[in-house]
Amino acid sequence: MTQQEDTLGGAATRPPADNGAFLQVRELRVHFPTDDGVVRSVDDLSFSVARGKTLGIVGESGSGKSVTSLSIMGLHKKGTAKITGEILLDGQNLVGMAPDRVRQLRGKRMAMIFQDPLSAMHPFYTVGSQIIEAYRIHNKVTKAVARKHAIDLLDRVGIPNPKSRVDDYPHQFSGGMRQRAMIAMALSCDPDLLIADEPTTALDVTVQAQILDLIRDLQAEFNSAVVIITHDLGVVAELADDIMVMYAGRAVEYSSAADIFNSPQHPYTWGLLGSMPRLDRERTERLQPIKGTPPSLINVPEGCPFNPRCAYAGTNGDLSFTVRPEFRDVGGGHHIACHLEAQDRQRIWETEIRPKL
Amino acid sequence: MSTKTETAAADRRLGEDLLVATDLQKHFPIRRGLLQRQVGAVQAVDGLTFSVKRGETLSLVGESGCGKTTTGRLLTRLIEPTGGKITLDGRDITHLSAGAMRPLRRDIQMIFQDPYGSLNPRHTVGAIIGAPFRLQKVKTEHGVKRAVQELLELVGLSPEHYNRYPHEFSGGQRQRIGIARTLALRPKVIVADEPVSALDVSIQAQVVNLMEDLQNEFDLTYVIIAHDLSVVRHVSDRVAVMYLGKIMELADRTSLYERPMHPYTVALLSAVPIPDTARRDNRERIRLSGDVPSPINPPSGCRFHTRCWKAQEVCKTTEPPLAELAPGHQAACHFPENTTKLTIDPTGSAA
Amino acid sequence: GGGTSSSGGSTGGNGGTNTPAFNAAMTTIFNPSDKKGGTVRVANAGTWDSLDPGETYYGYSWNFARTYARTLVMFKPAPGDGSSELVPDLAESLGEASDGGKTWTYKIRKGVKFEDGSVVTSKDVKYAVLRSTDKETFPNGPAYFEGYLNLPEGYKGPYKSKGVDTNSAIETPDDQTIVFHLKQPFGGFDYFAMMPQTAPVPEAKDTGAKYKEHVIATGPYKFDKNEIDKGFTLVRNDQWDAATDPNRKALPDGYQVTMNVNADDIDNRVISGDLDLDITGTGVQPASLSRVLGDPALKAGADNPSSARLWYTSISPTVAPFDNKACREAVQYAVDRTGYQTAYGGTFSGGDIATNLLPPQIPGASKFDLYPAGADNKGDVEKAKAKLQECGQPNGFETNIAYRAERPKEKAAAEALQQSLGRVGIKLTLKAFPQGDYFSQFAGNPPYVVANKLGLALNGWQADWSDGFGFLSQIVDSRVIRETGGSSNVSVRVPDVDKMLDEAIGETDKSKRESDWGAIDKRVMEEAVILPGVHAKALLVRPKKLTNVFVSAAYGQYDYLSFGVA
Amino acid sequence: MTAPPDVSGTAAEADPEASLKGVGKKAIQGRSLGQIAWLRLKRDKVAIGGAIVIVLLILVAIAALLLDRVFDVVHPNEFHQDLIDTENGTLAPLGTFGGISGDHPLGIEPVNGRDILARIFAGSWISLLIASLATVLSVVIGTTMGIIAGYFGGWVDTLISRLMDVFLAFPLLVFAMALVGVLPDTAFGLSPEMVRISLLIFIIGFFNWPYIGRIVRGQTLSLREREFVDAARSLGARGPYILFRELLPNLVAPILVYATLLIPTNILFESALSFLGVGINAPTATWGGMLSDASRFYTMPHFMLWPGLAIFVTVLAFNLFGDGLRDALDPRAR
Amino acid sequence: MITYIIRRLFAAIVLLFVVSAVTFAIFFLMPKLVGASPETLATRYVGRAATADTVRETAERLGFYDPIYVQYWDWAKGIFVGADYSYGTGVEHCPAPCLGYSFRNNQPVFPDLMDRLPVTMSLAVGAAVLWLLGGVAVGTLSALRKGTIFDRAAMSISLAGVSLPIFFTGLLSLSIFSYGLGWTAVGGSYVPFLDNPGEWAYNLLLPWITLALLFSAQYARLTRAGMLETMNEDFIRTARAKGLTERTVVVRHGLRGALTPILTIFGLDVGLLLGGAILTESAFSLQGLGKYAIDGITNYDLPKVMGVTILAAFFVVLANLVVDLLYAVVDPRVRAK
Ligand SMILES: Nc1ncnc2c1ncn2[C@@H]1O[C@H](COP(=O)(O)OP(=O)(O)OP(=O)(O)O)[C@@H](O)[C@H]1O
Ligand SMILES: Nc1ncnc2c1ncn2[C@@H]1O[C@H](COP(=O)(O)OP(=O)(O)OP(=O)(O)O)[C@@H](O)[C@H]1O
Ligand SMILES: [Mg+2]
Ligand SMILES: [Mg+2]
Ligand code: NI
Repeated sequence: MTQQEDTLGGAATRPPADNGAFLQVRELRVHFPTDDGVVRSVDDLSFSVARGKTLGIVGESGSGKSVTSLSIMGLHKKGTAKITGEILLDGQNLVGMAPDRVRQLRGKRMAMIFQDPLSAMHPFYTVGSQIIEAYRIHNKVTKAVARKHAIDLLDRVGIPNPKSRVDDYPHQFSGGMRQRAMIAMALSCDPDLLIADEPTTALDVTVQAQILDLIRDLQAEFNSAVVIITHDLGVVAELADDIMVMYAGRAVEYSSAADIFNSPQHPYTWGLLGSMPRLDRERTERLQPIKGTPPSLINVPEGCPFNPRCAYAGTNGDLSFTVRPEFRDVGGGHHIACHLEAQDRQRIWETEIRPKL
Repeated sequence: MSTKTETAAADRRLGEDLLVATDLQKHFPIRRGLLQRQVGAVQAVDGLTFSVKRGETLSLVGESGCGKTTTGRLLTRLIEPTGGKITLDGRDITHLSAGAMRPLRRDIQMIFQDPYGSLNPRHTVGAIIGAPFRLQKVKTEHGVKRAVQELLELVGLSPEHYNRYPHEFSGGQRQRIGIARTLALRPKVIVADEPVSALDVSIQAQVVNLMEDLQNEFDLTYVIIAHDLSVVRHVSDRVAVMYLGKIMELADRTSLYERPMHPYTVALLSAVPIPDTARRDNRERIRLSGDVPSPINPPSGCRFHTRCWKAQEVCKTTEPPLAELAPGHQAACHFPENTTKLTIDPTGSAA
Repeated sequence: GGGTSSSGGSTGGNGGTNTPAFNAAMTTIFNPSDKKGGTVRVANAGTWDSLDPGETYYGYSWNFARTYARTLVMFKPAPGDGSSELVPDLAESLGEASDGGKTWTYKIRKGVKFEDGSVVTSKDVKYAVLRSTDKETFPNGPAYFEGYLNLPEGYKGPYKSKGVDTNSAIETPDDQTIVFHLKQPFGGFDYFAMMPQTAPVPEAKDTGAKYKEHVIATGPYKFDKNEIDKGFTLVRNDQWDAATDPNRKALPDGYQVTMNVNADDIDNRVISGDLDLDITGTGVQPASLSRVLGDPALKAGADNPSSARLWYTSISPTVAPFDNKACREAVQYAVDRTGYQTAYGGTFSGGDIATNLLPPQIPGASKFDLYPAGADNKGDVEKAKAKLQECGQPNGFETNIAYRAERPKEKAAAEALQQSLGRVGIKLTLKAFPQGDYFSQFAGNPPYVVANKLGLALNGWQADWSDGFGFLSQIVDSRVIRETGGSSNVSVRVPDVDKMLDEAIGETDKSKRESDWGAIDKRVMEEAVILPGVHAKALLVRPKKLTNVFVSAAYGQYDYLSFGVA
Repeated sequence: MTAPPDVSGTAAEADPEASLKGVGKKAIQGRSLGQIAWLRLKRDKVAIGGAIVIVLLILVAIAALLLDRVFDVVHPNEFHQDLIDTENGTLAPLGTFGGISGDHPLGIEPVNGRDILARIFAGSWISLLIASLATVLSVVIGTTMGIIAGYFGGWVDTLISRLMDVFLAFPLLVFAMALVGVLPDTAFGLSPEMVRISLLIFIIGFFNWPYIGRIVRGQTLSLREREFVDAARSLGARGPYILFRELLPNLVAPILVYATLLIPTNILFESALSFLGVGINAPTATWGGMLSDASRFYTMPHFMLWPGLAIFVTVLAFNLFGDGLRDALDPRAR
Repeated sequence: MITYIIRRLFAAIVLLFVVSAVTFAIFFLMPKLVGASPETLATRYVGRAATADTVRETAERLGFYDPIYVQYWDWAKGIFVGADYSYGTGVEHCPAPCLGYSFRNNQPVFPDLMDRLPVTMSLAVGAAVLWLLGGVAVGTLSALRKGTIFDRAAMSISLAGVSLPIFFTGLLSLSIFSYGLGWTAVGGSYVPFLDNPGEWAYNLLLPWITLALLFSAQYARLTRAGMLETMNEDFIRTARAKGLTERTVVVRHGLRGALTPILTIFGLDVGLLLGGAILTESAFSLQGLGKYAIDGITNYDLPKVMGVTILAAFFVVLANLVVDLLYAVVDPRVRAK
């Protein structure tokens, strides 16, 4: 809902981009050359996030969500990834920037929360010292000051008794507390951009709910831009303002959260919605999985990457099999990459998909 | 007594108890000191009583660490129970030796939580699925290879995959390999430990459907361990909610999801994120505070009292028994919800 | 100093030379000087058997013990052959024989004191000799006294046989006089009196097996710090009186000795001057051999004395086919003598090719060759083959050769023998045995030898002193062979020889006796039971920073008593 | 002397999924582990280089055994004292660089003038045999013990772990010297030489197993927690099946790494025993024995250079090949 | 924790018992195989000129006529209650722990061991520090530059170190660096650390380097493997995400994680070395335990051999214990158990 106005007047075919937004990603391509061929993990991806807003990225495993976030953070291993395109953080292009300058931005201007907090924290250092370390890189303060700051942070993220828990090791924390400590670490320098890569996948529902609340509250407090990555549509529904659906390294649908759930336009999104059992709906007799398996990112299918799994692939002649669909605005800032005609989409959604959900 | 409704299995032989656990306990000892004296125990499972009827699907849900996996491993006798009793098809298997248990393993099989970890990375698919035939010395009509290839087809994989290694498969495919392996012996009961939680939504649906199909085809009885309440609702006939090694609530599916009695169940249901932005702001949520206490030193009385918003003095001192508060609906709570009539709709569902 | 007048061959005013040249210290004093002071730095690649004069049996130890212990008589500290002469030390004169050589009398010098200031009496000498006969407490020392003295039956030394009257063996009529009574006449008793076992020990200070930790000195030096098996230092003994001692100059202020030093390391340090002396005096290691001989400057700083040692190979007549003399002779002819010599280290480090037993410096020895090996000393293959024919093994035979595993030279010699005997079809298999058990369990154990067909066994023998008796008695007398193992004679079982030995020992006429030794030598060689290898020589690096350096022929190494520090 | 590396098989590797998606679609037909390993190995030039050298070494060893023992055309023990400087008494080879000449391309030994090339050649088979068989012995015992200790845990683990301590603490040299001194020449109908070789293999191999045992134990401890072990048990597999069919294949990588490190250690161990006089009987040539002989003539480095080089090449080849093989055998590696 | 240590020490005593008993048995039972009698054994200790009587007496004195378990018991008793030794003119009491008297020179073994321990310790510890630093540094660099020329070269060169025996490298380096160039101390020089730390280090420099060369290859390889694995861990990514410099990431986070398994082996190696670096000490003429052991072995000096064995075993056990405890220090996860 945030960028819609800005992009309305711009090139309608260009992906949603907001020149004033805090994070802008333009035509990002991340390719990994491997023995078997080039893995096109991310191909021609564009999006932007403004301060105070949350973008949710969904998509199944291997669709390039993590690669995207790591590219923003500049965390790909040296020499493994070929990154092209632009990543503008507050106007500065991170692609091609000297590694040391990117490093200085990490932690301070942009921070990241990882999926598995146990393996993402060093097992040999106390939680406190890991937060202190993060804080002291960007702030020239004494250890004592940093420690106070760490305790404050732990308190803020809801760790009971932070004064003593600050000296605990990660393994002494429960899963939820670890994720909170991770968040505290990410927030230690008040970053302007927070990327959360599957922050709750490893957690239980009750704890997940706590963490999602926490992220929401903290975002409101710090007014940061948040990118939340997950494959759980329920999670983004709770948090995101906008949602981008990815498939095979590309965005297939991008819109406000409400639109994605109320009037999704892309068959893949339909498939996602259809394959998950929902507590808020009547129990169905059978789930409707998307048939087939995700494509190899080395041999991305010709035409629409989703065509082998798409039930409507043949409806436009062999367009789906030969021409890569453009990612375009179909009105109201709702972008999709699909060859289906607007009325067909509408009809299918209304008549075939929606009733089954 | 069964409130079995819409599931298609009208022809299943229902009714009789196939697998019964009575006051099942597993305490992992914590040893210390010169003589390795036991100084305490992780009370991973502490007095479970339930039965699984032939042909039904019973689900165990609960937070991480509440003892679900341990229960599954007890039922399949991978570990020795500390107390209680397990009977399989009327036979007491509680303390059978590994040797005596071996022939019975044909009847009870397990699908493992981790599709990556449960397949030996150095064995081919053929070797993995063929292992049960060799280990149980099952006679096959056309040789083991044919049998394996048939199984591969059954679970929706290509027979050509026979010579390939697990790492060449996706998570969903791996889970299918695991399922094929358990099916090799045509078991009566399958204990499935989080069979889909490591999988993607789209794959998850494929596997769930597969399991349902197989149940129909082979007249299987499932004990499914899971923490995804939506999936559980989809697959199970009856659901048991566990907390810290104990069953808090045990009821048939509809009754549990529509009229949860235990506050913990209520909280769980309300915490499930709903993929619907419309409900985002007007949902009534119950947010539990704090974390699950340690099973080494569980709270006295009702184990949930430390996080329960309804807890009173009695909860700290007296442990509520698992009592049948409605037909086919058991709960262990001093102050249960929904006992008479549905008062709140935790899911916000209109249904 | 009285006793240092040099014997023949000396040059220069002071009877010495300062010009470095190969073998310069063989017959003259190199770098003569009377300068006192300084410390002599000594290293030992191994350890002493014992520092206790009562139980030491190493040549270098006898040479060195003279710095702290005075014996009744001693070898004269003089260059070259002069050193073979015995001179009185603690005694006023050499021994006086009576009773046809069965009684020997010595008079102790007046005024000789122990390091604690007490006066040395004949009782101290008697006590010292008696305690040395306790072989259980002092296992390492020579056993001549208990063999020859007329000790009471079953006497086990002063510790176990307390209060036993030993006057039948040794009498001390007064504090000066000591009289030895032998069981049988023995003309060479002065050699016995030369052994460190006659160095006096004060009974009150004797601590038995622990005495070696602090020997009570009578010589010009006494022990300061002594760490067994690690090292010790000698400092001046202020109770030593030069007036009572015509033989010692006592130039340095002390000696500093380190043990268990890597042998190659010792060579390097001696060559570089970091260290003065490799005390074992057995010559440099192979690695340094080429260095020293290859560099004229270094070679000029080296001496190459010979010692009264024979490296040889025993040929066991108890092992077929060596029970046939012709087979033994075949070996004698077939062997490549230069190969053997090279294996031991060549002319300089190994020694001179031996064709008979007695080393040339032993009186009575004469070189003879019963099995000529051709002009090039490479062996007479034709003759050997003929002998094989004669012994009924025309195509040769197989047998084993034993050597000590820890001795690379013996290994090399065994390999050389294998090569040269292989030429005539005698196939040798090499058997290495640990040297600790070599004689007691393996090569010196007759039943084992037979059972394991040890036809050949490498061996070596050095005379305790340059005398036919000292050299021959332990290696050719069949009666010393012990069937349970442990004897040094492995292969000589010739009744004739035993008889000849008895005659020679009893012979009082010196020149007759000496020619007897030569006859025995020849008789043994005729039996072909010993294959002589080399008469040992050692390449010694002359101490750079010491004065009065000369080789003592008696010890076959430098004289350790006369050094001074430059 | 050496140490048990806790090397886990999986070194750097990309997300396992990467390979999944990469290979998954293309190669449909099944390939056996051997085929996969071979495909990967072929691409690893360095490992192939190592393998070629190993094969060459083995060929050389076999050739040496045949040529020397059967056809008697190599003369490793033949003296050439005419080429030795006996004149000056240095006993060094005449000529430059240790007497290198057409007849003796690598020069000759001091003192006896044996041809170094012939000795290295003739010694190759014993050195390789001892090093490899002793390694195999250690690996077999170590793996068996380690896997049993790690899998069964409890008192079995305690017992085996302490047994490892005993072996580690055991004065190996004492044992070697005591044993070699007293052992009979012929046993089980073997020639004295083979008896000695077997003995050395036994001593070296038998006392090195605790190192590998420790690694295997450690790895097993973590492996046994993996669910595929439970899976096998739930199918009714017995202990031995789990140990050797399920766990063992997963231990190959660390074992390989350690085994390749063990080979030089074992060659040097033989040399140390030779140095102490309890190695292979003279005059039989072995690389270790040559090194120990050469150490007495360290002022003539050529003597040591060649056997040292032979050992180095062997070690390098085994290590490079071992590394490559480990990577190739790891189905997850990429 | 304390009880854990006590339990391990208890196990250690059992272990020492086993090791010593086996050594004892080998020493006496092996010769029996080739038919040695008590007398033949005693012949080893009676010098060149002993009579049969002396041999018998010596065998008697050394207890060779007793059954082997009695002999072992007599020896073991000394550890707890001490032993008496008659030196001829008197009796000396060797207080507990008495490891007996040398069969050769009658010196009590225990003080000798204690005397030599510092030498071996200096040697082992110094070399260990060197090879640990060197090996870890090379291994880390190799891991970070995996596949480069540097990586391959470092790994190959380090293998050269393993291919040469120390008795050779020791002598060669001595003759080059000490006698040739005069940079390092000559063999056999040792000054106790407390007397003069500078001299101590200077004298031991060459032995340290030579010994370290032999070990560093292994550590380089281990470190490399460990680093390759650790640098792929999630927590490394986290560290980078914090904005840490690459140096900090590698050293503080990567190395710290990779070092734990190396520590195990390190402890073990040092433990083994403390039992005597036999060949090194011989090459450099250091009067340490290794040299002592060799003397004992070559001279069949059982009490010496037993002494070193016990001490070596003790260090192995100790090292094991220390490693396990260190694990708890280094890895807080272990502490919890
Ligand atoms: N270093 C790399 N080398 C080669 N391929 C890579 C690399 N990193 C990622 N990939 C590939 O890029 C693709 C996208 O991976 P990514 O981790 O972004 O997926 P994801 O959407 O985050 O999946 P998940 O939900 O499982 O986390 C995958 O196919 C992955 O295998
Ligand atoms: N072998 C064991 N020894 C000691 N404690 C154990 C053992 N196995 C499990 N536990 C403990 O028992 C409790 C229950 O574990 P269990 O694995 O059954 O939980 P779970 O419900 O399956 O959790 P999750 O959802 O994380 O899989 C946990 O606290 C766990 O730490
Ligand atoms: Mg991801
Ligand atoms: Mg579980
Ligand atoms: Ni907007």
